[in-house]
Amino acid sequence: MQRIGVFVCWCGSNIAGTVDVQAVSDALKNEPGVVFSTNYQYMCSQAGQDMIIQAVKEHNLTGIVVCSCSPRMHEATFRRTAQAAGLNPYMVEIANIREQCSWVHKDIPIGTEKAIILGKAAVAKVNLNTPLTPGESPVTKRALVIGGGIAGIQTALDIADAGFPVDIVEKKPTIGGKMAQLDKTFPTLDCAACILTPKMVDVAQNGKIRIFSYSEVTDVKGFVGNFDVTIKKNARYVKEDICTGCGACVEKCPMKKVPNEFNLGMDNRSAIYIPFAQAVPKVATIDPNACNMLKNGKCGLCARVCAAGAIDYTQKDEYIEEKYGAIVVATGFNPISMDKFDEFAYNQSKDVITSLEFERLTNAAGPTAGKLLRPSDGKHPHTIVFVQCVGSRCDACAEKGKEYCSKICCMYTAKHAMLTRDKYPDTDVYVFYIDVRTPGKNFDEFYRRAVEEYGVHYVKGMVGKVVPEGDKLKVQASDLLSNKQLHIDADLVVLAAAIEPDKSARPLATMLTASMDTNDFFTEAHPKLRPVESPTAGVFLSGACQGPKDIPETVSQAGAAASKVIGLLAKDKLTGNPCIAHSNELMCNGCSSCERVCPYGAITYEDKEFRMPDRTTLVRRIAVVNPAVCQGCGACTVACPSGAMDLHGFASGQIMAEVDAICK
Amino acid sequence: MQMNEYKPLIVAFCCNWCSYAGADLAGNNRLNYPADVKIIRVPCSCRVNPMFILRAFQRGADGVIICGCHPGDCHYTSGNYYTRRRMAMLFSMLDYLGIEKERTRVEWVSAAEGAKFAATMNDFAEKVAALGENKRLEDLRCKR
Amino acid sequence: MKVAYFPGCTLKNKAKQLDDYAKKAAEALGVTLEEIEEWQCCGGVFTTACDEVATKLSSVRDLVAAKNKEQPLVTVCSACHNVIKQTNHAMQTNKEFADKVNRYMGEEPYSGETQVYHYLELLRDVVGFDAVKEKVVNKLSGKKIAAYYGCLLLRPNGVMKMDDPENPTIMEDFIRAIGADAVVYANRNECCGGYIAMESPDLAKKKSNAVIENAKAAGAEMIITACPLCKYNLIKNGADIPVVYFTELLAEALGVKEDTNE
Amino acid sequence: MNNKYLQEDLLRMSGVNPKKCMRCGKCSATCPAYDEMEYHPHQFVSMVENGDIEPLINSDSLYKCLTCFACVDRCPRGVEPAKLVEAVRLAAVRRQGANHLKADMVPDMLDDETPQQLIVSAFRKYSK
Repeated sequence: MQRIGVFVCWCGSNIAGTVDVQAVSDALKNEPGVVFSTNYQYMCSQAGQDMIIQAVKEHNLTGIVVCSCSPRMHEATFRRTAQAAGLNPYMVEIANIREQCSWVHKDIPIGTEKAIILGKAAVAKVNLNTPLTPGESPVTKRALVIGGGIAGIQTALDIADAGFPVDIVEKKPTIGGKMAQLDKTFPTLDCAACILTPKMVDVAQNGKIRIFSYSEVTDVKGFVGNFDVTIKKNARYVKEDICTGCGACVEKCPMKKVPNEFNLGMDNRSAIYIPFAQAVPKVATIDPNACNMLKNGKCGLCARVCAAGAIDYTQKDEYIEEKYGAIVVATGFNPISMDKFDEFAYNQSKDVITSLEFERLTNAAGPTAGKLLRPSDGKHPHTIVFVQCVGSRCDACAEKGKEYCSKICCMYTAKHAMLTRDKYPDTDVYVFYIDVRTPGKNFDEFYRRAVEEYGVHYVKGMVGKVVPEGDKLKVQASDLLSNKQLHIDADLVVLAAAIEPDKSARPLATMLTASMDTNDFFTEAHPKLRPVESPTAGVFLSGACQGPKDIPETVSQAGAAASKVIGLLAKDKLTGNPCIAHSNELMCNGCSSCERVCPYGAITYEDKEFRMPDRTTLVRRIAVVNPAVCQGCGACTVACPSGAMDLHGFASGQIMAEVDAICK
Repeated sequence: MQMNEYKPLIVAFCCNWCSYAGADLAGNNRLNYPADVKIIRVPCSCRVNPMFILRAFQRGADGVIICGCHPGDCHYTSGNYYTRRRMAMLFSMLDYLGIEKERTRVEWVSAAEGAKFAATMNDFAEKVAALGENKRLEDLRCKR
Repeated sequence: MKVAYFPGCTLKNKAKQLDDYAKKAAEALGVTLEEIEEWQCCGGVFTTACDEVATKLSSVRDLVAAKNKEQPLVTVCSACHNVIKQTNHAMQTNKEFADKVNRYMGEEPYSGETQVYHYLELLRDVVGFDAVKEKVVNKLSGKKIAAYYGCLLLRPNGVMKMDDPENPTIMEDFIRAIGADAVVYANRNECCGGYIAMESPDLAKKKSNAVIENAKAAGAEMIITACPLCKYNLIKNGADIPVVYFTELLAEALGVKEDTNE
Repeated sequence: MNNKYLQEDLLRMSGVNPKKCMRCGKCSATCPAYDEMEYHPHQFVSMVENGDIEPLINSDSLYKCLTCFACVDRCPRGVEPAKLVEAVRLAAVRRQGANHLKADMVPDMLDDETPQQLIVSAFRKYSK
């Protein structure tokens, strides 16, 4: 029989205002097992906690019920108190008489009656509590970063800086991500390459960092501190360790008409290629869909010109298995397809482009060597129309686009407009906006400069239709403030396409059992207090995979994710959650029902010898729960037909006792 | 007029990660719902054994509601899908036990949906109150 | 194969060619268009207000007639097609409206069971453009033809679901199937002015001109349409290239155009 | 002021929820009849939302909408302004003696090629 102490908290007037606390402590005094009952103004205060410790000692208590605020608030506090009093911390139960009673009811008799019932349920549960000890598991001191854009790079550098080894997995042939494609960055207009490429070099030269480029994660098993990850290194048909990146093969490759992804298809590359001059690792890659040698065995020129002998047409995909203690997701974003917005004629004219394509057109390393020229005829455009919010902020019932604001478009459009006016003052630049959103340091000042100093025409309204005719783009738009419909003959139309998470994110989330929102952005453990952690322990979020972000935000989040990873890897052992499933081997009949429903694969089977009453032995198949893997959801307890499976902390008997107490 | 005096007894199973937090949020925002609703915390809605629900009815509960995370948002990835299937199964058989289906419900309430929690409880309490007292597993076929 | 056919008022009058060629060409492709008996005018335009019941009854009667024949209903005129498809959609999705309508209908209630095809959809989804291509005897090679969709064929997309409303291809595919070159231009889904021609001929002129100029700038030598009103507006407002019904070209390509006169 | 009832009536008839509008003006940007209108599609949405309906009912703009549904298809918020314009037009022509197009006006508007469809549609749009 337990000896239970009941402690009713007033929470100032938060509880005492609607609940007669004296009546509650008096009523609970008579419950089975209760040997002591009291109330106090602030149970969570030092004095309140001392009162509990005192009572435990005086009355030899074995269990504690605290009637107070939500267990989400102070369960951990009172468990520490119990521990300080020499009790097992899991002998504490909380009756939530604030959030779920005093705050939602106004009438004192009603509130008091409900508080008593909730208290009785907690007492009934504690009567069946057993001391629990959390398990411990070791931590593999190595981190995995998935995605090699600026988010992944920063996270990896910060983790490596703290002395832990890090691997970066990047599906493209080079790290760098979207930032490598940008020209200048707002609001300071530093050149993206000038601030990114030194970081890429740092990554390459850091002894703690390994880069798996042209690779992807294909399987994740395990749990926090102990992930087993399979990485597929796609065959690039070039020996990475031998290739010097001299580029002779690229020059000689006869197949030169492959659309260049890095320039978004606005120019061509060869079948063997290095994405850009500052690529890391700077090694060539053969595109198997374009290479004649790989397709039909006719060519082999690159192998002949390679002085280092790095070309290997027989290379196969390679699978690498590695253990990690923490995983950081940094899979980034992409602009959405413009197919459903062809009123802007993106598919009908080469001179209607997306903002990312505009970045390449103004980039010195881009297809036009930095000169702003129209893709159709290579002429300098004199009138440019920028359209904001293409595919962002759409209602779900419009059945196209995204519901969220893509966040970065207002600022990069201001940047594009400003840079255009700066370089080509003879150009007329129109920006059609719904709202200009500039909540960042020096952001609004930047936008105002575009308007006031650079003379960009900002028009409140939207473009309705773009009609390519001759060499012009006839833009029909509204100017809401002057209540006019505008007709502009433009030379170039730039669409600020909404951004969406990379397509690889969804299957990755499934592998990691990390949750996602309806837009396929990863969800954070808490939107305000745990913004860089996924609800899945050991999985962290960095950059735009969690939501649209600009570079400064991405870098700060990347650093935050790194610090969380370092905090985890610095530990030698992790304490688990003791509220996990366990199987009664005498009742288990080895039917596998529990194994099938377990989302974590925590249940395995083993053959165990049982001694029978007649002294024979019987080998039976029974379920065994891996305490380090089980997360304690309880799915198996319901699936178990024989009732062998139960959950510590939320045992069937305990929940039934609560039901009985409530329904009395 | 006795009907007015009658207060239903409602047991709500709430998952720790979404619905229990949603109930806390309803409290934080001081959103009223009937005191007849008593919440039992479970780690996941899939921890709710159909047996618990039958036990509640047997002991005189007038309504039982199970609240979990929205489909796809389960903290344990797939627990609420099990709940959905198990409860659909259980609810379809309740009539045979003499318990009206309307006395049970599964509802998805996220940690951010305090208002939804309160509204759900108000609505459910109203519906259960309209059904009157639970006949405690009385066989409906014997009624006439 | 036999299908129910709804010609519409104008096809029995000012647009007889559209009707005749449609039937002949379909016959050549192995589809018989069976005119539903005592069909009633569709009403010309669909009134989007949900409390407009009487104006939609005639369309429902036509749909019910096709249902009774157990055939899909085919229309040629864009306007009729738009009205009938939207009415059918309302019968499927708006229960309150359907109940009201069914009170006028008597007999068994109708809830949008009839499949409605535009003639072009019939060519694409039932006959198949490849089959059309095989049956072509007079290839219209080298002819640069611009398809004019107007608004009614494509919009509202949620109901019409015929093609991509902003960059449609069904008529271009049709043009290619009969051996000609399709001219793509952005204004092909912009309005010609429609019924505004009655009251504000100037506005209709402006809108029609924008279509014609855009098509010509893209190199069109001819414009095809499925709508008598579009054709009227384009011709009246100074189209200096031929504007013809698509069925006429189809009949010509299939070699069944002769002996179709008045 | 019985605008409240009129407003409710319009919203019910059209099925439009003007509160969804985010004031981007794409409806007016895409409207082919914009220049002929006194009140433009986006104004229909905001004025009906504000209960400022009488000016719309008395405006000639009602008879300029081509019902081409461009605003319906292109609205990023799914507001469907054309349906609202139609509802206001119906509210106007349903008033007694308010038919915008009368039969005796028609003969002057015709020529030899006028398709029936034109007359039928115009009557549907302008008269009750």
